[in-house]
Amino acid sequence: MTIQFLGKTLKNHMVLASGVLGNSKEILERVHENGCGLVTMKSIGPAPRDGHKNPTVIDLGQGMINAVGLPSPGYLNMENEWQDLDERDFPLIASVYGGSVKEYQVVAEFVSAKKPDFIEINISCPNSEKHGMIFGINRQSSQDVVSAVKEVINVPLIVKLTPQAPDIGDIAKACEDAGADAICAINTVGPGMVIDIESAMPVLAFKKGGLSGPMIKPIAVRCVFDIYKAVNIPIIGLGGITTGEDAIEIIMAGASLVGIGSAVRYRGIDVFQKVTDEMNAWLSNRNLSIEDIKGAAHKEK
Amino acid sequence: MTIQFLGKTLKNHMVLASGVLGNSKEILERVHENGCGLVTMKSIGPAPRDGHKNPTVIDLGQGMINAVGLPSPGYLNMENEWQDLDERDFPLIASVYGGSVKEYQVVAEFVSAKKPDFIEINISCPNSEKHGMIFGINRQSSQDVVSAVKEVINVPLIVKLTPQAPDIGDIAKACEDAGADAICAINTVGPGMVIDIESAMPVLAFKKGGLSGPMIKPIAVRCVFDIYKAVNIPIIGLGGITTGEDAIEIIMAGASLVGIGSAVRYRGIDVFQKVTDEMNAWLSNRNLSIEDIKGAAHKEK
Amino acid sequence: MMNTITDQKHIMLRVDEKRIEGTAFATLFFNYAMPFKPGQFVMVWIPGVDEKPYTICFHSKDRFAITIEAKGIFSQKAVSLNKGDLVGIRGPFGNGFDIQTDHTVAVVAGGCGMAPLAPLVEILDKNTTVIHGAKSKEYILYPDRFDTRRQFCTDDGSFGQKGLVTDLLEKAIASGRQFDMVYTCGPEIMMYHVFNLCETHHIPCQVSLERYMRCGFGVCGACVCGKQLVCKDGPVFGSGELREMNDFNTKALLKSGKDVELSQYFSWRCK
Amino acid sequence: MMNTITDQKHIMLRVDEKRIEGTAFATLFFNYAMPFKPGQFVMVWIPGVDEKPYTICFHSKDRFAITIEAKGIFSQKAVSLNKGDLVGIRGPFGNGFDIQTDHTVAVVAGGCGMAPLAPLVEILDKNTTVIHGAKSKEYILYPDRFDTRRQFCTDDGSFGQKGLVTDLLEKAIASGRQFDMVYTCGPEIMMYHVFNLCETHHIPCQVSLERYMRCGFGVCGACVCGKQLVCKDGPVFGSGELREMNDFNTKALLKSGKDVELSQYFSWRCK
Ligand SMILES: Cc1cc2nc3c(=O)[nH]c(=O)nc-3n(C[C@H](O)[C@H](O)[C@H](O)COP(=O)(O)OP(=O)(O)OC[C@H]3O[C@@H](n4cnc5c(N)ncnc54)[C@H](O)[C@@H]3O)c2cc1C
Ligand SMILES: Cc1cc2nc3c(=O)[nH]c(=O)nc-3n(C[C@H](O)[C@H](O)[C@H](O)COP(=O)(O)OP(=O)(O)OC[C@H]3O[C@@H](n4cnc5c(N)ncnc54)[C@H](O)[C@@H]3O)c2cc1C
Ligand SMILES: Cc1cc2nc3c(=O)[nH]c(=O)nc-3n(C[C@H](O)[C@H](O)[C@H](O)COP(=O)(O)O)c2cc1C
Ligand SMILES: Cc1cc2nc3c(=O)[nH]c(=O)nc-3n(C[C@H](O)[C@H](O)[C@H](O)COP(=O)(O)O)c2cc1C
Ligand code: FES
Ligand code: FES
Repeated sequence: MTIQFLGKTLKNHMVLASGVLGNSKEILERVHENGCGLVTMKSIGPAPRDGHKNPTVIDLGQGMINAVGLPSPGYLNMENEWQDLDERDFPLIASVYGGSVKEYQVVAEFVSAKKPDFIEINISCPNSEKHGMIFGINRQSSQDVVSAVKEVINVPLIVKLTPQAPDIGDIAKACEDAGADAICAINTVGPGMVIDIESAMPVLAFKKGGLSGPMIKPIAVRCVFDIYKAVNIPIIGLGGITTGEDAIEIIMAGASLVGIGSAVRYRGIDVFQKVTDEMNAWLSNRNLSIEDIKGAAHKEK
Repeated sequence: MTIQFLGKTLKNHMVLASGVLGNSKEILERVHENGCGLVTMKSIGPAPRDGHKNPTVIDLGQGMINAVGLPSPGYLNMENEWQDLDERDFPLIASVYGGSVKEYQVVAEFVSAKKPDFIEINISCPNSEKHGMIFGINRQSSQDVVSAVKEVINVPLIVKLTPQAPDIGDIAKACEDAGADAICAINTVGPGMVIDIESAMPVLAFKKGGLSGPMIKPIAVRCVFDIYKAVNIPIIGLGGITTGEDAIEIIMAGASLVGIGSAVRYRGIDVFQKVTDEMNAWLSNRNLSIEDIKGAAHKEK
Repeated sequence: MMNTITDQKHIMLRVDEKRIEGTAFATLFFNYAMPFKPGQFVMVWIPGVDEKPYTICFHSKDRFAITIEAKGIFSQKAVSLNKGDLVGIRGPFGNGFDIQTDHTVAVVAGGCGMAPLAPLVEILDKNTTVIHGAKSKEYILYPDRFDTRRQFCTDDGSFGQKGLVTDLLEKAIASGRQFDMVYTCGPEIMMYHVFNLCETHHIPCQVSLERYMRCGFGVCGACVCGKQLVCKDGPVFGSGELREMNDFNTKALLKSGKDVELSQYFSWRCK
Repeated sequence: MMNTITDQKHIMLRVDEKRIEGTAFATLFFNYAMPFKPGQFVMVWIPGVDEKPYTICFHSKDRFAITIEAKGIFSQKAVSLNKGDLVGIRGPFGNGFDIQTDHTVAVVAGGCGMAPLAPLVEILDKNTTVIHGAKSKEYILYPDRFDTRRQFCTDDGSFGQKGLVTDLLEKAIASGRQFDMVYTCGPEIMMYHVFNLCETHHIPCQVSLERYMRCGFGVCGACVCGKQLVCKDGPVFGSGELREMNDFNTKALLKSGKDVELSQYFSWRCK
């Protein structure tokens, strides 16, 4: 049983979230082998960037907080990785970020030539001084980035949104109108801050960081619900998804595919297979298919 | 040992959050007796309003989600309560909301005549179709409400902000400039949504609701940190505060007083006394006072 | 500390059995191992309709039930549920009765007030005095449920003696029975009179109150009654608390939070 | 399921004791009951500076220690910490060594690589073959720590034999000792040669790798080495994994994620 997504064949509904284990072909392949239908590379930027100093990722128990800070070799310095990925036998999303509309466009155009199956633009990262989120909280700037990128790429475009947008449905609609082929929601929540009271220091070196994992699931579900109401393009729903039941919940909110990031921490790298199996068991117990439940929470009873 | 806050004497740093146990003089008095220095009434609106149908409040374990929906008798229908409160021997914040700048003003003016110690305007509630949050995410509308209210009241004005604001420091500054005497942050986070997958229905009757409790603490701490950097007026910090260590953390972020809402669920109505005791024990073990640690996380080491 | 945080989301259960109890009530059974003390209640969510508190009126290791009196929109919907229908349950909430089995106690039930009291009667001594009243015969809940002997009365005399439960309780006391405790549930005015009678005769009393509820766990404040939270400190209150409770039989908050006379509260209808 | 979620925030500890180990190393002791298997590591946060992984090099019921070699900014800061200084610790992370005490094993340490191996040697039989090399005498870590006899060697001959650990290991094998396992930690190129020697002689081998780390718990991907995550799948890897690990002794990711030759990786300095 395979599924179709924007013209590509996937083995299941699971997507690896960007920034999690997306650093090399070999590890992406391992994620795919562990039950993930579609994997996303770590976001690629316009220039070499080390990201922030450590601590960058802290587990809070009900989720985690991170300010990795968009490290990237820069799109021009990834030849080995592209060569490795050229021989892949799994579907791939390349995630892209920039500090200006032009940068998004330049990086995306270059990356498109490397033939990933999809390009995702990250207009939603809270962990950088000037990249990402700043675009995704505003209708106009979101639209500008999407149109500029859409113009120069040859693969379907996914736009990754931030829950910090005052009206995420409205932003999604703007992206759809500008040519986006799918929406990915959500990026991390907040940002938040954790202060160590003994040293009176924020624990993250960047001080603030995005929240992910189980505690953000209600926000992810609400965002997907709002986006589903606003657009007709498919949605990759993610944010705190950890179990098969979580996956069912976000599909009922309107997701077509289900992304997983932090849950790799909580259930291991085979979380993708576990969630798929749990979803399928839940569905078959009730004689239902994914199509039956997609967006089901929108029906008025 | 008492403390001073905007010219009033409080027995300690604890504040009861609005909307939690704020329904009558007797219960507010009980909260005060249980170690809370300053109590807040349930937000008062311009007209009678039932709030939303149940379910309105659900405990998610790491916090709760609610869409009570700003029920209020309406400011004109609370004579018994005002009479009871007239004989109080504890300091009181009256919380006020409206659907327009004019409504905020009318309600606040009326309420001011009832002589609460402070008036708080709730420009940050996510659980109503047209009240609250819509003002608090925008600089101009925040400022408009604050100036309008400030003009007509005779008690210090506290403005309660939403973490959903794209730049909460900026909103706080706008409020300070417009005459606010203090900031209260944060209101609930999100909104979020929880879908029951068996019925495919959002669990809350209003579908969406604000998140509170332990899981929002990192967002509250970040917001207070941002506001402290932006303004000189004092901050009531709240959002997920449950223990003495949580209270220390938000004070280090910059809070002058510490609010508690959801933790009443997790530790009982005497949570105020417990948190005060834990805070005092932590401080005296280290030979520190509250003033020593206030805003301490802002010092560069 | 954090391990005291318990997840109180709904568990979704299907009605396993429905029993029509006369014309006024229906009892819904669910197969679920619910923790329980007599007097505790659950929040019952009918998806798409509303959520309201109901007493657990029957309990075994792996089963429990609630009895609903058809009144307004929600309860009418609830009594019309059928086997297999899906309902969300949160709870149990509240403190139950303080149970004193080794004493001479009396149980006084009015109408649907028998719901929380029935599991209590089943625990108590078979010689316990049980006084059970209602408007009329159809409102006598569980007429055959347990074998503890009951004294029945109705307002219209259609079942048992014609009169009020307080008449029967007064007679029992006058006849010389020395009660160590009186448990009561029913209309608030009835409970108020039972309480006053107990006060006169220096008998400790426990009553189970009702107020409009939202959270069920002591946060929202909707259910305040005096300085007490009915959901968390109650719903059962003892004589000590009742003596200080000015709102008992006088005042309640509507959904809006407006405080009204009890008569107005009980004539109010959910929309 | 959710109870597998563990809070991995820092515990804040004060340095209880600092031991200068020659000119190159310092060992910091902390009083804390740390769960531990030899080979596991902790993330060490110096507030205001940075956070880096360090092997637990000493462990008892209520105490543990890390040894730091002064290299770049962070480690220089770490060796200059003093008793009473506050440090944040997360962990322990990773899998430890697969310990086979009932076999004839060899332990091969190079420089600071003795840190994870010392607690292992303390568990193993006193007759275990321990080969311990370094650049020069000052880099011989814990020269007096345990009584298992060691064969020492240095690049410059300033301590023990002049030469490489692989020379000594080869000699031990040639002398007829039948090893069932070789444990090794040290510079990657040294471990690579030890591994190859083991392969030639069909001896299973366990090596402890290093890569730049962020999360420490298998999420961020910073520490990938082939298809393995050094923090979570390692840092100890066995022969089976090493055979498939193309990146072993060839490739590593810089902080930016750029993959570089190992020589470039090890000459890189944190800013
Ligand atoms: C702790 C607790 C336990 C309860 N247990 C039961 C139970 O076991 N069985 C049962 O049938 N009901 C019980 N109730 C009452 C129940 O929650 C509903 O209020 C009742 O079913 C009416 O709901 P409705 O929405 O249909 O009526 P509404 O439309 O709200 O009102 C209909 C009528 O119900 C009456 N009413 C409304 N609210 C209350 C109230 N709080 N108390 C008494 N009468 C009220 C009014 O007289 C009104 O005329 C309990 C309430 C509480 C607080
Ligand atoms: C699992 C694990 C356990 C470790 N245990 C210890 C330990 O017990 N004691 C100890 O002193 N160090 C240990 N390290 C290395 C330690 O984390 C630091 O990399 C080292 O202290 C240098 O840090 P720095 O910031 O001072 O140096 P940097 O400024 O980053 O670089 C200084 C020099 O350190 C070297 N270096 C940098 N990164 C590495 C690396 N990953 N591996 C090897 N060399 C590197 C380079 O040669 C560089 O020239 C361990 C690393 C890992 C991954
Ligand atoms: C350590 C870490 C790094 C991340 N890096 C990126 C990134 O580079 N680009 C991006 O779009 N999202 C990034 N994210 C966000 C995730 O892709 C995802 O949107 C978010 O974590 C919510 O999903 P989760 O709760 O399943 O983790 C990162 C998340 C984490 C935890
Ligand atoms: C049930 C409930 C009702 C609330 N009602 C109000 C309200 O009427 N007005 C308001 O300003 N905040 C309201 N809040 C928000 C709280 O005052 C507080 O800002 C928020 O819950 C975060 O604090 P906490 O995590 O300590 O609960 C409500 C919160 C809860 C849980
Ligand atoms: S129902 Fe919320 S406090 Fe009682
Ligand atoms: S350090 Fe994050 S995956 Fe290893």
